[in-house]
Amino acid sequence: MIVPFSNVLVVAGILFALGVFCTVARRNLIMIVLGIEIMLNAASIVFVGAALHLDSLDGQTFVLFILAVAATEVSVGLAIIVYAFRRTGSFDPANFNLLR
Amino acid sequence: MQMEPASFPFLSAILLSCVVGMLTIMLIPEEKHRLIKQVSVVFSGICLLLTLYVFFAFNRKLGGLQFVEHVSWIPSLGISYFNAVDGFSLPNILLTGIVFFTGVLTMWELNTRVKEYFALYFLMVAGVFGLFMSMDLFFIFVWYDVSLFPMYLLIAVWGTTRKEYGAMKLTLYLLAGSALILPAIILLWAKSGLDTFSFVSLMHPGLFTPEVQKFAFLLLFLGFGILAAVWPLHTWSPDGHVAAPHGVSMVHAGVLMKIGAFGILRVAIMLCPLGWIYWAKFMAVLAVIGIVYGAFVGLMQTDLKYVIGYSSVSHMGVVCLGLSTVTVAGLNGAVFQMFAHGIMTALFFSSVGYIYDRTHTKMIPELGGLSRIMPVASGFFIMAALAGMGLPGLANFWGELVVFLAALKVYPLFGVIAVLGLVVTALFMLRVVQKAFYGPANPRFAGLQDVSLWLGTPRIILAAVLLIVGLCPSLLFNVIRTASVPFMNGLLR
Amino acid sequence: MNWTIAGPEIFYFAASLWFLLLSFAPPRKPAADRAHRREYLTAIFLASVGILVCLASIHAQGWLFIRAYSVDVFSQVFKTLLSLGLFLIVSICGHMTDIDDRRHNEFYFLLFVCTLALMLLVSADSLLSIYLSLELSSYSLYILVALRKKQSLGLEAGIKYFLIGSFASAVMLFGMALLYSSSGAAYLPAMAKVLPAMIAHPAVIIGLLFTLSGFFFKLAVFPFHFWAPDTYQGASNQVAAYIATASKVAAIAVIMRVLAFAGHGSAYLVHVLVFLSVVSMTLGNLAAIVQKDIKRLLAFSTIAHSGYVLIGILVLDPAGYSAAIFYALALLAMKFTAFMVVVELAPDGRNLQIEELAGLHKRSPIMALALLVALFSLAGIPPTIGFTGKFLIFTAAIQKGYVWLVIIAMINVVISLYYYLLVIKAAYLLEPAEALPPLVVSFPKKLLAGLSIAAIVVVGFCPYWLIQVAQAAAQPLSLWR
Amino acid sequence: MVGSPPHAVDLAALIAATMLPFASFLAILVATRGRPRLSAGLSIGSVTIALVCSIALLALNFQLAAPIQFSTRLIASSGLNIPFGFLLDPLNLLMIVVVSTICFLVQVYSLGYMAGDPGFSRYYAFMSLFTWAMMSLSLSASLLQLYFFWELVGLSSYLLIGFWYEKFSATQAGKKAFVMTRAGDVAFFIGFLLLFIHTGDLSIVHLNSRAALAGISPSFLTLSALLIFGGIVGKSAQFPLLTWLPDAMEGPTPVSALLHSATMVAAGVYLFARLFPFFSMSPVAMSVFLAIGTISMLLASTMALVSRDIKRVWAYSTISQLGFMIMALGAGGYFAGVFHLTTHAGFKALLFLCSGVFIHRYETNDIYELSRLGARRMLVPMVSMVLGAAALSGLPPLSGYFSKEAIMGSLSVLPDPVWLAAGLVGVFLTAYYSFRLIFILLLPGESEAPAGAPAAPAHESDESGHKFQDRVMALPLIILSAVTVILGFFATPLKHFLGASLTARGLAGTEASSWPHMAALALAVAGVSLAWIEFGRKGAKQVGFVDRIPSLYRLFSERWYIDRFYGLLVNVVVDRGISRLCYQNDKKVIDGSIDGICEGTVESGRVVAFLQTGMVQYRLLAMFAVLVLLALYFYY
Repeated sequence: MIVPFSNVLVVAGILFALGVFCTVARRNLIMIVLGIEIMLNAASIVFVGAALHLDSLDGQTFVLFILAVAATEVSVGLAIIVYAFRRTGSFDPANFNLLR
Repeated sequence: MQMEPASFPFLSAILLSCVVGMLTIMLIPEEKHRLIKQVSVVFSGICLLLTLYVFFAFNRKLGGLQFVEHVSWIPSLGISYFNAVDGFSLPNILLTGIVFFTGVLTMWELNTRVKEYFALYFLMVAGVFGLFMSMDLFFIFVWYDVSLFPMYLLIAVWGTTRKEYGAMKLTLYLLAGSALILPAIILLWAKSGLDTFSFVSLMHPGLFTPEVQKFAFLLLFLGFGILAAVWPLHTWSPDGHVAAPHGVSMVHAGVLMKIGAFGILRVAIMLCPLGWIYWAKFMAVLAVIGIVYGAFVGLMQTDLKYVIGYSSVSHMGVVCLGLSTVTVAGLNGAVFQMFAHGIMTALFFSSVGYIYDRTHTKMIPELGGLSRIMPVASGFFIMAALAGMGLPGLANFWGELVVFLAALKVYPLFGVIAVLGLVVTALFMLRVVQKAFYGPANPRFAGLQDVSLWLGTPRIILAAVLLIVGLCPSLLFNVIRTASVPFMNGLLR
Repeated sequence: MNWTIAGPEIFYFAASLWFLLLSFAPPRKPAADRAHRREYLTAIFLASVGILVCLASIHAQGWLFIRAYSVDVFSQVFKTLLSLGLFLIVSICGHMTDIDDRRHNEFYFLLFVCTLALMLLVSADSLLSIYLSLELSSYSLYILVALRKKQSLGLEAGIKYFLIGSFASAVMLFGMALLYSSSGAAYLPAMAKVLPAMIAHPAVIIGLLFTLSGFFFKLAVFPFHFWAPDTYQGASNQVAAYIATASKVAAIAVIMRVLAFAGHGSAYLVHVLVFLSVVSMTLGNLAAIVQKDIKRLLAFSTIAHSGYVLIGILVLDPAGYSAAIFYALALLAMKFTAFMVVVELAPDGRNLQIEELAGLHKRSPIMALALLVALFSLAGIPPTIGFTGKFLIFTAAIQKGYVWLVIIAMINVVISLYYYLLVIKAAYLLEPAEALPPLVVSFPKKLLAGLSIAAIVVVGFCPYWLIQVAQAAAQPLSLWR
Repeated sequence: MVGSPPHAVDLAALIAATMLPFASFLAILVATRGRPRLSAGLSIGSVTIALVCSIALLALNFQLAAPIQFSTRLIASSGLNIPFGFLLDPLNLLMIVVVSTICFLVQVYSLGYMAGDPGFSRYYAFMSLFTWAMMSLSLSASLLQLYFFWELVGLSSYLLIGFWYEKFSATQAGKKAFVMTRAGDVAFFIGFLLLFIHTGDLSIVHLNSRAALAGISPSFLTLSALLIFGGIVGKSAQFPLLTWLPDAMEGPTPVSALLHSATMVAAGVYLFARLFPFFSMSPVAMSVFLAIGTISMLLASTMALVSRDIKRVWAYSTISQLGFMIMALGAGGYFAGVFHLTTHAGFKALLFLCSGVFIHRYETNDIYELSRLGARRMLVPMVSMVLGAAALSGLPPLSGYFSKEAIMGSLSVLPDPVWLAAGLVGVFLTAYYSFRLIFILLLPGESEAPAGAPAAPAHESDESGHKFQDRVMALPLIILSAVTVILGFFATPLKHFLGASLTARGLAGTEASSWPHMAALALAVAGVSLAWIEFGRKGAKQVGFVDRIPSLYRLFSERWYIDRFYGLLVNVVVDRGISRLCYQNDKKVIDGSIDGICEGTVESGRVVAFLQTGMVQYRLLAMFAVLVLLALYFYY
């Protein structure tokens, strides 16, 4: 491997933290879904790095599947969010707070 | 502890008659009140006959466990449906049979939601019977809770003063008790290494280390103590008594508090003798406080049922004192007092029930002057009050005599305080009788007629039992002795 | 690789395809409810056939997809449980006014897909197959929740459920990545051999913790339980019933499988599990005390029950696993009965308040009795299946020495009895403001209620047969060590 | 020491004597509640049989060598063998004869007295209950059996005192009587339980034998003796617990005559005599008994000086005479005590029955009122009243003189002269207050109604019924007066009959010097003359020497403020103090704390539920934060 595996972990960790921060900080539903996408990519990086580090192909197959699932997740998520937008006219998660 | 298998499964027959009684009642349509009552009288009568047969067919000389029924239930955990009767449980089963039959008769004039009442009533008594018979720790706990949960509905739906609060408080208290008992039972099961819940195999000495015995005994004593109205944990029982309808408070005060004392005796004392010896003084202190405290607070009450509630707390203190003396006489006296107090409280509540149905008030100041109007009904109450004071010729005297005898020998100071409690009990019982029954005939109740023979039968039965047991106590002592003597000898070795 | 061992999965795949085709068909003009009946009957038929298929393949044994998907007694028992759960839920979807009539086919399609996904999850043996089946089931549930006719509630619940769900799955994925990278094996059996040695290594433990968080989300354990109250309240009654029963059972299965392989040897992990179970028990019970909406109350009680199940699992030995399996079945039966009564009382699918239960014992005694038995079983009062479940879990826990944990659990039982009694009080004691008409309950519903009461009480009283099934199911988990 | 083989006849008589009254009690209570005449017949029938049996038993076993004992084993559980049966012994025989005669006479008398009372059959039920309890008490073989009937006697006294339960004062007096005797019984209970623990056997014959008590330490012996004496103090209304007896006069007069003068209160003295050898083993206890006897004797006689109620005068005199008996027994005079008990039973019952006739006729208890209404004209009751009073004050020919002389003899034997002096003062006071009453009744007061017309209008109409009632009530009076006259001469044969079975300390010692008897007689005569001077003389102002000193008068009429003290004790200490404290503790402390815990959980539930709501992103943040914390926890 061109760089020790621990570095890959560090980068992925930072990226993961960024994803979490984006999910939590932004007041826009779509940005939350985006944040989750970032977290998924961070996991993919670790998988690819591990595959290389252990030189076994499992990691690679895992990433391919993650990409597919991420796509479905976004589609389902956006479907609900667009539906909510058409219904309430806003993306702000604050006003989706009726249930007591 | 030799066992003698039963020719015909009488014990399961008793349980079955309760359960079948409940099912048949549930099948009868709601509006046929009279039919429901007749069916429940028939079934409770069968139960009573069976218990009487078991009581008299019990072989006094052989002792040990009799009428044994053993069916393995969950082998992987070692749980078995194991019913048997010995000297300790026999008087209680007879007590339950009598109180059950008279309880059904007392509620003869009920007319709201009769079907549900008697169905739940049968279920509760089935639970009580089950607990007294079972020799398997798991089933003791299962029957304990089966008898507990109909209690909430019985009090909450048909209760009298402050019924929601009383019902909720009672159920949560008793369940908190079971929350202490279950871990202890499972701890004993786990620590025994025998992988069985059956009582006989768990009982041989030296099975548990002293620490386990002490810890388990404390848990069990507090758990069952809540039910036996031991001093600091007793506040549910007066509220529960007042809130419950009369039939229920008969079973509840008459029998359910005995489950607590019986549980302490059967599970705590017999399984963890070292714990018992270690905690005996603590038990004695609580018991004596209970006796004196119950009597003093009884003085202050203005509601008939509260007075009886606090007198039960004081009498259960006597039972607890008997148990805490770690002697044969103490055990004999405690079990005898359990029986005697059960019958007495049932008579109390049954007569209060009759008076409340007529006068619609339980407050003593409003009651005055009943003796002139209803001499027979008030006669029963006065007899119960006399029994409550421990008058010779009635059953309580012997129980208290033997317990105080044992207590004076082991804890002289506590014994003396407990005996002085008798004076205060006499004072508050007589004060109730004087205020409620004597005095000029009360104009408000002028029109009421005295108790008819049919309505009086439950009270007549209870009064007769009090008198018979009072005049020849050896009837019960011989039975109790068959269990207490071998147990204590086994303990001393 | 003979395909016969995947019988149930294939059947449910075909059934969901069938409903997909039905949903393509143009909506016919004649009275909508006649169409309702046809779809409902097909769903009932397919679900019952599904149970038979699962029962038939109970003894299937073997691996698919080169060891990524194991079929053994454990998975088959859970598949049968899931098919039973589906059948029960479909049976109460008789006259579902809460879902738009055009959506009924999609509703049944998504239900069958979610059950298929949960079945895959139960016998998934590699990280990848676990992840895929988990995501598939979650996505179908997100849509089911959002399908509710009353847009505002369903929508908000859907969004919350989706966001928390995807966040949890992202965290799980990251954990899986860590696990994979440090252990080098993607299959659980291979991992089981490697992990005990390096369990003390931080990356492994944190990886394992993050992986478990995905399953804790599914089971609604403490940190990941936030979705449960809103989703139960927001979703339609039938969907909430499905989430409460089927997805809980599958979650228990997958946590057990992962922990059986990877969980041994680390005291830290057990401490974390103990902490999570205690907090979720207490939190669930405390929050449930003040609830006014029945479904929200049932949601918090589910959180509490996940705490009890966790005790069974954290014992990490066959006794604990069999207790947890038995408790899963108990949960299925109790929750279903409770939700059945809720569905029956709110034909128009509205959220039922506790006060609206008033006078139930007069309106329909059978439903009142069902509610009574279900709630007492949830509280853990002896003659019921709930008590036997709790009892088995407590015996397993005390055998391992967790006495104080059991005492805390018992105190929680007492707190839980308080709010269950409040509901029973409402049903049996309170009189409705104005005299409500007696509830007309169709015969099949009465039969179903009677059967569920009988199941809870009879199994509670003589559970020996079921305990044997649970012990058999727990066998494969301990073979690997 | 157990007696010769039990004679079938004796056993049959004993069972008949005791069980028949109990059977009639049950029969009346259950069956013949409605028919008064039948229940009266049943009860009197059973009493007559009991009387006949006891006289037969006395005749049969007159020269009894050793006590005969029939006993069955009651509670045979280990360590608790309580014999339950009968003991035949000179003292017992004497006691059952006294009890059955007085019971018989009073029941006959109440036929007249209670005629027309709504609770007539209930009265006779309780009367036969009392007879059963008293007879069995006198015959009981063991202390436990004695305690068993001791409490039953207390119960029957409660029921009979509160017989007219409409009257609040009657029920109050009944309750007071029961609770006070109960306090005494509790001491007795502890006493004989301690005895049982140390000696293992409660049978009286065993306790009295010196050999059995050798093993016990003297201090323990004294303690148990004092405790048992507590029972006697309670039952025989001695010093600390004496105020219930005057209140017990609320009950019907025949009840007072039977229970609260002759038999029930004598049970305490009987117990003392019964365990005399046991008590005499601890000299310290005997001196304490002597002291208490003296105090209660003096106290009661002072109270009698000022009382205006005829029945209360005799009640106080009963307490003082009981005090005399206990002083005699305390001083070792076994025969004196027992003999005085018998004679006192006779003439005190006579006095009560006479006052009963007056009360029945004139419906008032006040002696001045009675004398104004001309009670003196009723010949038979007046003569027997004078006879009784004479016997009470110990004038020579009557039985009282002989028993008083025996007591003075036993007191003179004591080294310390103060007891004798107290005795003499007592004799003087007794003579004074009894004749004060007689002279008040005899002397025609100024505003007396015209002699001719019989004052009481009430009994005008039913002349025939009146006739029967008078004859029925007069009969017992005549018999009792005869007894009081003759009984004195039986002193010596009774002494041999009782003395033979006892080896008490120096009993048959030398005949004491004769001066105490002379002094006693002189004082008695002085007392009578003082009473004559103050009350009997034509122009007497009917004001006693005590009435002239108002502070002393108030002290005596307030029963030395003992009642005030007990009232204070019950109301303030028990009612307002302890039980209120316990009740508040029950409500505030225990209930409060537990309800507080419940509110706490519900409150925390509300807080936790509030935490659940809130924006999605806060939740995500919370989830992630908890995860990070758990991960960090790994490093500790």
